[in-house]
Amino acid sequence: MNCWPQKVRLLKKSTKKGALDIMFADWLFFTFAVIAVLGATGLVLFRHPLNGAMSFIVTLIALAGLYALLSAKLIFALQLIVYAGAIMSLIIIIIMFLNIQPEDLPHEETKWMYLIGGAIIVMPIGLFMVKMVRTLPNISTEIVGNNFGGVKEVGIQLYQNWLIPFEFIAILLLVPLVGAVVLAGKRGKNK
Amino acid sequence: MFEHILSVMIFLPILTGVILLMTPASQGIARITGLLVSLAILILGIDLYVHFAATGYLEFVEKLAWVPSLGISYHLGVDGINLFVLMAASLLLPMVYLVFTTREKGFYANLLIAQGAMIGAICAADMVLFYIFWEIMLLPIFFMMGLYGGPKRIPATIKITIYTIAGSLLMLAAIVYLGVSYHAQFNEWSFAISDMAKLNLSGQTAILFFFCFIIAFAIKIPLFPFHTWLPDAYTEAPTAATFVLSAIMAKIGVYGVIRFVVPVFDEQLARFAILLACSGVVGMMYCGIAAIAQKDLKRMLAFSSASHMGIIALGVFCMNMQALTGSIYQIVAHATSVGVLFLFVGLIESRTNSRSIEDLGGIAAKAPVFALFFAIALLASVGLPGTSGFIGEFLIILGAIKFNVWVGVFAGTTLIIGVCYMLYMFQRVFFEKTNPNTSTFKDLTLVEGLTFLPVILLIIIMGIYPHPFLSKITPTTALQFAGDTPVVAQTVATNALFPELTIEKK
Amino acid sequence: MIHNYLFLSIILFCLGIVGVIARRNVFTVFMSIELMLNAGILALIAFARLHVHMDGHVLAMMVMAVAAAEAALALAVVILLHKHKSKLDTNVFSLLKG
Amino acid sequence: MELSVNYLGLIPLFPLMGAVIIGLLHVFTCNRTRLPEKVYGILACIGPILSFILALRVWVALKALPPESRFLTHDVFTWISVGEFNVSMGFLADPLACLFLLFVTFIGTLIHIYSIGYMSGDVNYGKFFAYMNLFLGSMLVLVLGDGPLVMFVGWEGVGLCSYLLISFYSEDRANVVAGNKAFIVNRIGDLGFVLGMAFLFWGIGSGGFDYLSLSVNADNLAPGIALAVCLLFFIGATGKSAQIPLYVWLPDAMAGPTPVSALIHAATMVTAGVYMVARFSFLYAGVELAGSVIAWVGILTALLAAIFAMYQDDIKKILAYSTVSQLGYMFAGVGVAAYSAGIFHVFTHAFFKALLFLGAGSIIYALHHEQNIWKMGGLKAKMPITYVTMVIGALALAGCPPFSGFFSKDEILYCAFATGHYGIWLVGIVVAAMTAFYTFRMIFIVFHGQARDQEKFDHAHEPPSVMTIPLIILAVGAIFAGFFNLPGVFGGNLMVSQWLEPSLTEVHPYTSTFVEIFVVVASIAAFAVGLKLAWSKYGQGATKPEFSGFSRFAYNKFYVDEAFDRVLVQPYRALGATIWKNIEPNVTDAPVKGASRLYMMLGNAFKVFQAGYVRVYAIYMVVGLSLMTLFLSQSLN
Repeated sequence: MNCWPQKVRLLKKSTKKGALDIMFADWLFFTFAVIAVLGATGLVLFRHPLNGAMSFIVTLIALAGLYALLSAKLIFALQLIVYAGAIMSLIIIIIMFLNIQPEDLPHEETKWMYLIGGAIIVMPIGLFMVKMVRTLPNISTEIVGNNFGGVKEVGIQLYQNWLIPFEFIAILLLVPLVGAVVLAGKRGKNK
Repeated sequence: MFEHILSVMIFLPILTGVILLMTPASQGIARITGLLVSLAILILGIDLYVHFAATGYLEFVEKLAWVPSLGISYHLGVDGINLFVLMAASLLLPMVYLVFTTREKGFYANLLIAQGAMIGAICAADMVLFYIFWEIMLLPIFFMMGLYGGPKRIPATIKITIYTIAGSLLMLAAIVYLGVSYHAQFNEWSFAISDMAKLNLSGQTAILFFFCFIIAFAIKIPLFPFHTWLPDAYTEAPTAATFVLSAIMAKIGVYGVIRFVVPVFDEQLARFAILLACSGVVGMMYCGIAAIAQKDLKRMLAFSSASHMGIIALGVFCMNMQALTGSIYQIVAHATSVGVLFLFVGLIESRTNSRSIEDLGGIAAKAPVFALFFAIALLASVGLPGTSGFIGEFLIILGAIKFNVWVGVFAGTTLIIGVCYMLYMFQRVFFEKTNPNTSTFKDLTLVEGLTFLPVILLIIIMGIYPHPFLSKITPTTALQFAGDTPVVAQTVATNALFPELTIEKK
Repeated sequence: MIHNYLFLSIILFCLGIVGVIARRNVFTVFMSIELMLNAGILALIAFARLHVHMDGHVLAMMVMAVAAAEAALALAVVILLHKHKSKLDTNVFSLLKG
Repeated sequence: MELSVNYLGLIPLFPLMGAVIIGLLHVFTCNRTRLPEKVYGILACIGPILSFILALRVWVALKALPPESRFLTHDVFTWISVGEFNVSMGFLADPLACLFLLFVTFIGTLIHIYSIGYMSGDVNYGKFFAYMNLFLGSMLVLVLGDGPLVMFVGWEGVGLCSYLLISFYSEDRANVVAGNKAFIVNRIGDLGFVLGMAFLFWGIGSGGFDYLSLSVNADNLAPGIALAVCLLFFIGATGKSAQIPLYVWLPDAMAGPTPVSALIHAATMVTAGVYMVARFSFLYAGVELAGSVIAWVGILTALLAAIFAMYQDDIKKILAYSTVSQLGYMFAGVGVAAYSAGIFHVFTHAFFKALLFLGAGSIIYALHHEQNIWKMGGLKAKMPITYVTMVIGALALAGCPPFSGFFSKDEILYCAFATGHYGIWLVGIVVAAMTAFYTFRMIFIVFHGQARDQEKFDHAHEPPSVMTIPLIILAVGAIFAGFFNLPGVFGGNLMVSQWLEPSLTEVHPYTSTFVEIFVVVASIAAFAVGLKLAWSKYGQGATKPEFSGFSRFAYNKFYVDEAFDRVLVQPYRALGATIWKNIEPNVTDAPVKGASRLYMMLGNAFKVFQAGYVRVYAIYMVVGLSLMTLFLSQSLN
């Protein structure tokens, strides 16, 4: 299936917005970026999963802001509603449902060792990807006009060119629904 | 009789077996079904034998394109080389259903599948088809041994399965190599065995794949020193499986050598024939001597079978017409003698609950008919003139002498080695005094007697009047040495020790 | 600049990896995986912006859907494991040990 | 040249059919109601008698032909035809075969009749006659076969029958072991025969593998091959005819019923080797070395067996060793290329040895299976017919003129002397003296003197007439058979030799009359010395002597059996056990076991990496990814 069916020439002349907007957008980016990284770091470091989850929500919200900066209006909304809203509240509900006490948590005495080791292992991967990114053209990211990233445009794309994968996703969502009921729904009869 | 006789012979038992496995049939129904199907195969086999015209080339050919882009086809046919192996596979199995009446459903179903797969492997004229049937053939044996075998069956089953599959994989590699070489030399794909003879193979790679083939078949035959799976497997397998293994499957190994190695790798075979022939002779002596130390009747016969297979394999490696014809003849003779002996041992075991030579004795006095049948099969297996065993053995020794005097002389010792353990066994089991184990030994029932009678008669007829049988084989074996392989004739026909023994070929 | 978004994506992804391999808490591990998914989504959106093409957005939606499905299933599994062992330590579950 | 007839195949077929019919009758009735013995007896005698009649017809037919074309052939069917190897199941009757045919069927018939009496009361009466018929049929195939391969069928057939008959009383382990020994030793010889046939075929066989074609092509055979063929065939002969070193089975073979000993181990089967050498006279005549080997092996066997015979206790063993000894003479004869002399000795020997064995059988029958001569004595009075016939047989065996054995033995010794084999002649004379000694030692101990076991003596009686009549007929034969081949010095014209001439390739030696007379006198003197010694030592009754020194050594047969057991049998068994217990698991199977063990070791080693923790697997994955990127990032610069 041809994923690039038509030339979407939506880009407007955006120079009149001026340097200040770009500066402002850059500031916003850096702010969100820092918040996202901090949140992610918190997720990795907090001992209690509830703290981690709260911290992760911060990251998700910051990411939603970044999507907005990238003119992805629908994804911005979905990120807030589905991710930060639905998925994370599900996680938090489960964490609270299990009523985890600090003594239930694993004793991770060697956590720091693993963290540092992990960082070292991960380093080449990151560097490699950085190198890859460097080979790409670098464009500025000013807001694109109304014809990009809205519900209508993405919806048209979704239902015209991605209909079958979309339906598959529907089935995919059905499967864990059933699976979750089967797995978690038992009342320990088998014990 | 009709066009697709071979396909019917292959797929009738396989399909019946699969259907039996899937339906909740009782063991009695399974046995009757198996018996009927095997009798049908027997009738088809006899019909095929009668209509076999002995032209020397493939007859009853069926050919359908299967994977045309790679030149793989569903290609079946019978000629003088596989006719007798086919007969062994199609005529002997009804006995098993008649003699072993109380086994499980899966036992009979597996037996059917084994028969179909063996017939398929024997008739296949395409290497890929051959390989597929070759592998299918092992599966029923795996299940029969693993499910219905003796007390130590699991290690034996695993050993035979892994050992054989290891060999098969080598063969697969060699088959692919042949196909690719054919493509490289003739710029078209083909896996037909008859096309491979046109290949011009030389160099290290060809030698490597030559040994791949040889090892695959050597494991199945089994050729010394690849025989170590055999004693355990033959002993632990249920008697019917032992019978199938020794009477037919081992022969398919020999047949494979004749079919694949002799025409295709003629140069390599000529170069290494002496090595392989020695392996056959050493195996014959080694297993024959080991047999004398056995206390278990079945294990002794297992070694005896391995010993005879060494001689049969030797006949193939001698690369002259007498030895090759003798080998093919001996294939049937061995199937009817040692194969039947295995069945007899199964009978002894079921009547006395013992297979130990020391627990038995005096059966001849209690069961004269049984003793007579056993003695005839035994004498055939030691190659007494007047039985089928002599013709094949003598032709092989004759050919071996031409090939190499010392190989021939040592091959001749089979006359002595075989007799030593067989007589010892016969003495301890059938002669001497009866004991509580054997004092109530019942003679063959009418059904059993009538079951074995045709085979016993066949042993004698094939020994006294072998010409009609030999004349079916010789046209094909003559073609094998008809001059299309001059290299072979020159390399091998020179007997270094006695140049006078070399008869010039025109 | 678009590169910055991609760099951020890489940083988040690497943090996710570190979280998976360094932590033993089931929830943290799970959320680290979610973090990696989010890093992926960010990269997708950035590329969509780079090419000014909305396929990236569609893919991002799909990833979210997968994440949601995964969350449902994974949490069900966590509940089940907690029922059996009353532990949230990944090291407790070592049935694959050779 | 040769005449094709269609009844030769029937000659062996009659006894073989008889064997099948009797065998089946026996097998299917032996565990139910048995058939009366008469049925078996009559059935068993039909085959040999018919064969004998046909043999007479063959003889008449041959007589009618001119001497140089006295060949009757009968091609029954193509037997084996593979490439240049073409053999038909064909029969050939020439004067040599005809002679054998006549005495084999004649003596065979007599022994069958005798057995009707001897075996009466035995449980396996039917089985016995089935085997006997089978044996006779095999022997006739051996004699009549038109080529080595057909001969080999009979050759192995008689081996099989001797196995079956020796282990006839199969409840006793010793008998079965003796049977096994006979078969295995015969098989060793057969190996030589088979190899000889293979060599012969690749040498000159492509022109036809029957005697007539072979003898035509014999000159084309390369000398090396010819020698190999001759010696290999002779190995076969040593097995079948009990020569050094394969004679060991024959004395043990006395475990069978006595008529069997008479038929197989005296009159017919063991002479097969001599027959074979004579058959291949066209080969042996051209290879002098082989002839010398045969002659020396033969005469040494004669000497060795005569030594053993002088010390035996068992009446049948004495006769067995005497058979071995006489066979040695025959081989000496054919070895010095006096084929007709050897064959003639076969002929006469068949009569007197069958007679002696059947006489011994009568004694054993009368004494309820007592075979030890030291428990007999004084039987002359109780069994006069047996005594007279036995003495006739003994005189013939010992070479007393004018009994048959004298002429035939003398002919062999004369030929040896005349062809310049003085050593063989000298040994032959010594053996002749020893023969007379041990033969009459047996006669004197058994029949003269006082009864040593009174109880047995009292029960002894002359056997029924069905047994004595064959004895008498054979005695007549033993007296007069010698006159068929009177040499010139006695006014004869070597009738048998002339009769055999078309079949054999031989040159009859001629010397001066003085030499002939000298040899005759030496033979007679040897006989007289032997007889005198026997009379002086045992004539007036004697007790079993204590053996010591050499005699003890000889009494134990030079410990040859023990040596064979130590050198061959035990090591063979030990080798088998070693292969099974040690070599198989530790050497041949070692690579296989090693492979599986290596596999297990590697599995155990790699198990360490299977920590079972999800995190650890993730770490492996990331480390792998990391290494991959390290590698890939080099190409990105």
